[in-house]
Amino acid sequence: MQKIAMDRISEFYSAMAAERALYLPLKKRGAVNFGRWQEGADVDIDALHTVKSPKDLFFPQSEDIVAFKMKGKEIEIDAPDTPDEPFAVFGVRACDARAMEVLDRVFLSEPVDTYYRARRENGVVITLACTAPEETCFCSVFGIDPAQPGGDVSTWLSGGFLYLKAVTEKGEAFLAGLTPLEEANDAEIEPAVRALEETMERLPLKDLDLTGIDGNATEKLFGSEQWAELSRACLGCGTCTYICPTCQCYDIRDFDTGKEIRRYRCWDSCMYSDFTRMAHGNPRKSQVERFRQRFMHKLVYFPANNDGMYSCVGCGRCVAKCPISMNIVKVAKALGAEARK
Amino acid sequence: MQAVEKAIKEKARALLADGTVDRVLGWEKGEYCYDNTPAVFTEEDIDRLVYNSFCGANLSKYLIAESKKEGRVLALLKPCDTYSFNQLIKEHRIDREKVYVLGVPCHGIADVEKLNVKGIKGIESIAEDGGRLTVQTMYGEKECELNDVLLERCLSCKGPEYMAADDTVEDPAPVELRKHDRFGMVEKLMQMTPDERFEFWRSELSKCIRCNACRNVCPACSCLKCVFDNDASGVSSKANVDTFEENMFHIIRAFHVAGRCTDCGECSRVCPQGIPLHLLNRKFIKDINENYGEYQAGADDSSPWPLVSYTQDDVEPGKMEGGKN
Amino acid sequence: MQRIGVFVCWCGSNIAATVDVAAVAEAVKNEPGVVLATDYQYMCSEVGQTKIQDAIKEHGLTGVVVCSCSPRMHEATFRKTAAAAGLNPYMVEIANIREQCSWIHKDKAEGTEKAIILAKAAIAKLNLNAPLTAGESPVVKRALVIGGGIAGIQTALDIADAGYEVDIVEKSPTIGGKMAQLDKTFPTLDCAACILTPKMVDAAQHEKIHLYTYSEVEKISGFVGNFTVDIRKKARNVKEDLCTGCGVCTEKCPSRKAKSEFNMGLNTRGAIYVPFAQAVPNIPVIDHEACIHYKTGKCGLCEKSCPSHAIDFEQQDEIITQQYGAIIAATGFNPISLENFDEFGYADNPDVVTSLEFERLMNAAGPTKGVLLRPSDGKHPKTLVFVQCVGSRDTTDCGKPYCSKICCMYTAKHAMLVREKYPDTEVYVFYIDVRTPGKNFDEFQRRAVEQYGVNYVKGMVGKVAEEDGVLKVQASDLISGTQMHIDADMVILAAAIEPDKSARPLATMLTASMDTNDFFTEAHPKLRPVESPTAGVFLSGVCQGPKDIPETVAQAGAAASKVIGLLAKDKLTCNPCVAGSNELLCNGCSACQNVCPYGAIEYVEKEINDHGVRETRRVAQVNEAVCQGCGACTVTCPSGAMDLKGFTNQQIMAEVDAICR
Amino acid sequence: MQIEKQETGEFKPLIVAFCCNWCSYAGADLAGTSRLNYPANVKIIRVPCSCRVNPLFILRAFQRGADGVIINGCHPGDCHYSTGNYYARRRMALLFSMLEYLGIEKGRTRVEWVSAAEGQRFAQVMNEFVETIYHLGENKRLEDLRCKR
Amino acid sequence: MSMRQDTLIPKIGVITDIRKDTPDVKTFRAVAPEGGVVFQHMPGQCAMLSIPGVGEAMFSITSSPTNTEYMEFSIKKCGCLTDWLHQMDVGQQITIRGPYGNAFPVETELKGKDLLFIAGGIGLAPLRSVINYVRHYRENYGKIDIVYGSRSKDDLVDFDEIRNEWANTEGVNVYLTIDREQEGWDGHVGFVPNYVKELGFSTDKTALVCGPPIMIKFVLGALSELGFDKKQVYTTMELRMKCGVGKCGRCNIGSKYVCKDGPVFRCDELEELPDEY
Repeated sequence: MQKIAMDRISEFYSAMAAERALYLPLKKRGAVNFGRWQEGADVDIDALHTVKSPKDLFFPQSEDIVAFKMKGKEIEIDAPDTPDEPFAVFGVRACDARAMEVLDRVFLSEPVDTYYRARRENGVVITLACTAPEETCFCSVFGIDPAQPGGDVSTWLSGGFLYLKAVTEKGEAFLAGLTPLEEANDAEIEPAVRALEETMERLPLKDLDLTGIDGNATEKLFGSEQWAELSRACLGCGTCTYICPTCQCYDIRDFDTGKEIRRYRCWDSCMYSDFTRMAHGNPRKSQVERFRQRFMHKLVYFPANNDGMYSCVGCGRCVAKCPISMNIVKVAKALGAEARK
Repeated sequence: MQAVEKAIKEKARALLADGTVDRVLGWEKGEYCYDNTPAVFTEEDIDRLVYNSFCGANLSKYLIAESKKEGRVLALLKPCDTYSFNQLIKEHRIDREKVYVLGVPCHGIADVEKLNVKGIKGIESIAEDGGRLTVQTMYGEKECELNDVLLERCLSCKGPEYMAADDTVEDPAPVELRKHDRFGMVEKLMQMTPDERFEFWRSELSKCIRCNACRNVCPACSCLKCVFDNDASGVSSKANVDTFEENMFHIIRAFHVAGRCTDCGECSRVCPQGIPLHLLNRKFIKDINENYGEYQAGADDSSPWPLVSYTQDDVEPGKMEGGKN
Repeated sequence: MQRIGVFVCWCGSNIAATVDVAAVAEAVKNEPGVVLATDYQYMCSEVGQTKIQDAIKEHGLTGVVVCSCSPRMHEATFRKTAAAAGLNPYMVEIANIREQCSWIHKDKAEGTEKAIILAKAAIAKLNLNAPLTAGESPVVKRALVIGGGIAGIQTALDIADAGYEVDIVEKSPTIGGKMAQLDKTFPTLDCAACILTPKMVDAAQHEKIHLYTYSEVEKISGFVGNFTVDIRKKARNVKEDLCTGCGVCTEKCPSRKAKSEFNMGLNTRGAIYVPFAQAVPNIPVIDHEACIHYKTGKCGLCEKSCPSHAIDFEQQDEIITQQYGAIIAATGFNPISLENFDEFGYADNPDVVTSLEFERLMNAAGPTKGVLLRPSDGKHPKTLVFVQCVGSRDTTDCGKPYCSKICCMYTAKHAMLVREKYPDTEVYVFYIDVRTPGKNFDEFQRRAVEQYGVNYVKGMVGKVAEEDGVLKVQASDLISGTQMHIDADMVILAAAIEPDKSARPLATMLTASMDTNDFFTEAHPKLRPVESPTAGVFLSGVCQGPKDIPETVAQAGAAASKVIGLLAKDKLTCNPCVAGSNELLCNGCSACQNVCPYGAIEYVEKEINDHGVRETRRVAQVNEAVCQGCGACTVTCPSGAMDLKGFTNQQIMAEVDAICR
Repeated sequence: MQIEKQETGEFKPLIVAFCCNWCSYAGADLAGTSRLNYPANVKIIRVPCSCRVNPLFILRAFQRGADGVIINGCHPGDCHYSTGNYYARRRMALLFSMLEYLGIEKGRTRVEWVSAAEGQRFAQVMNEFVETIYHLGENKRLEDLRCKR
Repeated sequence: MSMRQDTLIPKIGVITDIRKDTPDVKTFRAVAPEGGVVFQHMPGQCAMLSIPGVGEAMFSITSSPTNTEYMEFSIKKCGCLTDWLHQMDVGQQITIRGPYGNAFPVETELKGKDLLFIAGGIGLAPLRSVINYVRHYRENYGKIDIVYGSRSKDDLVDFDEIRNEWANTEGVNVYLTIDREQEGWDGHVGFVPNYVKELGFSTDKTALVCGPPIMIKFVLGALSELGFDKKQVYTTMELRMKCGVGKCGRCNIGSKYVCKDGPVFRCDELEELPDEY
């Protein structure tokens, strides 16, 4: 384990940025999002959650996948280069780190998504243990320990120092190149870890019971009459989807620049009314069906296909941000009883 | 507000009982003390209805769908919500016959984000006493004034009058109308140089993630299908693929609601990135007021709005009083 | 995808001198949809047109772009060319490379480059064109004239003379309107009745004209060529088919308290009455308000005395529904109410009269048999004060901002007539400006001053107050800057005129637009002055704006000729470039209806199947026969449901894209 | 033949001009008939009336790289459709004010009323507008960078 | 420059032949620019065809994998992209990516079985690939019955091939039907499900069904009436698909992705899915 004093933290940032592009939580006009570090950037590592999760760095909200030049009857295909810039992302919380495992399941399964894979390979994930979880947090429900945040390098804040420990070889190699670090003892983070454990005990959602809601619950839950009431106020916006660290639905669209047709993919939301709309009909006609799809996918379908792994990590972003305050916690509570019947 | 909540429930029960309405559109208590969700109640579950300083959601837009259903719905509208309601009536979007509007008094809606900014995080419970909030958090007890954590829109409260209501709930302890310069920030921006303004809006709008929350919550943005969702419109897009689209979406959205926007502030309330979208709407409102005469959308349910009217001596484009250049 | 042929015209050297036409053709041949690109010396020549037609057939073209002169010049030509070869004429687009390119640029490279871009824009647009078919709607060969004054009568006569059926709806019991109330007419001083009554008789007797007097328009639906109108024929309580107009009933009627409308309330009439002797039709009507029978159930003298048993107390209003191809508004005017002009004491002094009342006082058929006697005491007035611009050019709330146009002339007429008949009188005219633009008008007014010795004073009367039977007139003479005090016997006020109150509800029924003063708006103030922007609606007389008799008659004739032009057609071809609403996208908000200048948009409740979701929605529908294709609705529609054929959002956006490439 | 800004290094503004069919398009024709010069940078799009111009078209032009957009219509009161330009005037006045509020240079957008008889004025207006845009330089604030690639 | 590879990056297909099958169906023949098929596939699999800037959509590959010279797609005109495709000329290039989805189990479950193909309208397109495959490897399969129906005789796709080739193949029986009487048609008249019942097939066959949803529904009913087990019936589905690789989240029914786990489903599998199609 190594450490650096917080009053020298910017030295640490410049050291990392010298190695590779560094992304970390930056504050811009009141909102904290991952952004590229540069000298003088307004870093906010105390923010528990960025608005957008670090998913954006591996599966960007929009990215060009191919371009076409139309020449009379002929088409010329111009594939972009593989994203190859090495980068590091610092300040990833344990929940978001787990979310990457969820995304890996999707994008690294055959056929592999080469765009995602390239970014995954090029990126070093430096996680940060939480210090002050909030009432919306429920990562422990999914077996996530915010005191052991994972990633390639895990870090902890304690007593005015940032402690770092490589988790993977990639992490080790990355740390090896950073000069300003001092050696530290594992025991030094103990007080911080214990304090966090105590706080975790106070979380109101720590006992959220998902028993019965799993990959086998399709039959029980799909036809539940509660969906109509739960979804009634849903605006059909994409807030929950876009701030979710695990949502991975995307759309593929063409953009005519006048010189060529650029085909890009961008995040999409199953909550949107036109998500599944076809020329002659829509299998999910109403918001009830779309709403159900999102939660069934996270809590039932995904576990069914991925050895029981939920595609929710309990980060609480949707709990805090839903415009009408309807979220996965309310859904799970309402359906839990029915599932356990 | 507890007295008001009690009075609402009493009225609702009576109206349900005598068959005037068959359901109630209000707010349901959430997981915490502040996350109330719009919901529809019947006689059986009316107890779950809640009314407090966290019932921010403007319920008028739900009435578009609700008034298409069988029966009559009792809608709880705060004074400012009645403006949106009226505007929707004007645009023939709500069947007035199918709605029974119960005006409910409001002392301002608290903004949880503002509590967080004050360092009040890990909220466990909030007690409301007059204008004072006592907050129990995971990290100790905190206190603050409701007035200090109000939603932006409540700072420029339109007042306690209802523009449309079939009945109202009496306010046992009315509060004084807050004095706030509604257009202060718009003016401040206009005082900036174009470069500064450009930078201001770039840094705000570049946060936009195109989640459409602002649009979907907006009572004026009630199109069945938005141009930005319609592939045939030529401008449809799901994501801000470039800086321009971040601007374009919001300019066009503001333009489409110009003259119809009641300044209900829902867009700013719901933006996950905290973009002050109301400042776009207020710019149009200010321009309209100054150039075409004072106009408050939703103050009535029939007058043509400024963009579907004209006078022969309207101001020429480019000649509206702008900022310094 | 289209199959487009691009034809670049040299226009001799007009284009070819500054634009490399061959290079243009070469540059566009790989554009999407283009299967052929060629150039020729004169595309509009017969040979050029044949080239286009051959290419359409040979290459199976679905669209043609002609790069040539302005579409305002030859778009119609090339559309016909294409149509003759079996292509829809609206699948032709013109790139204007002459007026907007070769003629304004000198540098050939620059001109060529621009021409290529303009051609590409036209191609981009054409790729999104859809064949359009001009709709047709039948024309009902009958016209409705609303208002039976001189304007309405003249319009009806002119239309009827051309062989078309015309109905006149007049709300009062007789046609004739304001002109019938006038004594003499300026500037010729011939008698109004002498020139009007023959026309009234002509109208009544014309086999193509049908009069609905004592009738009002109640409902109008439909559109140009095919309006359906409900006319309420109010009960006269006199059977028209039996009445011989002998007048016995009117003499026998014991009720004598009702004020005569025709004589401006200066005398009274019976409860059963004919407004004036020459009324057309000469059939009395019973005024229920004044009639003893209706009040008490007794009397019935008229019924008893009528030799032809024409009185029918039970008669009810009748609704007549009729189809019309065209509607002419000729609703006329009224003097404004002077109740609010306290300074002139009109309400308090019977000797302060309006000019129209004065007309009656001077008229041989009037209450005084043409002898000028003042209303209060029946004495001869010696000093008369005329005040002009009472309520005209007045921006206060009491008056009207516009000039009523006729007052200067009739005041001069009155002054002159008074001085001629009664040389012993002293006549003053107070004016702000004297406006006499018109044939022989200025001469006329000068005569009043020079020959008849009328005292014209530039200035305004400040106050009129009665004192011992004398009207004390306080006025300022602006030229000498002095205050004047005149002891007058009568004061005559030239009240502003305003559109008849029936005009506004009529405009609403017609969906015709009006200005803020309730005058009907013209389709174009200069070029289409007798048409309303609402197709099939025409304007005659003062309902469009203040005017005198000759002008009214001229406009009435003009309106008639426009109507005849319309009725002469069996079918109307509609402009196919009209708005259309995509019902799946329509929110039903009425924004488009608010901005449509033609009332072409209606809302209907309709069952919609939106991708499998069925529901009843309120949706906009465009009446293609009425829409003129301005596109105001398309921009006001937030969802883009409203689009304009031939200039769709996508087409214009494609042009923008092509230009900005 | 394409305008290549990079190639010459000289800034050639791209101007999109919307002209109503009845007045300004005819005015532009008259400018042509009278052989009145104005820069080739101006490309005209014919619309039936100035009220047909959707703010989307204007933003689209900027997005695609236009440096200035001008809308021409009949003089107020002379609209072929009687009221179209009154609506256009309100819409554009508000839109332009909003663009200015967002920090976009005021001069890039303009509305001019040009009658069918004003060929001279049409040319003059275009010359002035191109001049204004030339001084403002390339449109950087509203363009879509993807269109640059 | 080495071409970047990703399943989302398409290849070029050159249209070499266009055949108009019915008033609204055309069959397009495509080859790789260097000749031959653009990629290998198995019967029942699909491909994403696209005209850049116009649209991209999933179509079943109607040619058999045994044909290595070209690929064919039968496409019904029903939207923006298909309109465009119907307008194009020979020589036009399009983009193709795939193959996507599973295939009919021609090399496993179907091997050695008697096969009953039931198709309606454009639904013949995916089955045609299978039919030609099993005709090519005729010896590996038992008896083949083909029931094909359409609205009218003009709406029967690939009519010449059916009449001239399929009907003349040993052990293949073709039963054609149209919905309503029509001049010049002396064959069977009536809806496909009823015809299937009329023909009364024995239940030792394996059925492959494709057509409009309403037809599939009634055919399944007819087969079950005849005593067929759901395990003996295969069908293929169509839902809105974007990526084709089970990632974009659009075409799932419960935990299954039509583009990856389908489009071919055995009817007992289908029954287990939530009712959302």
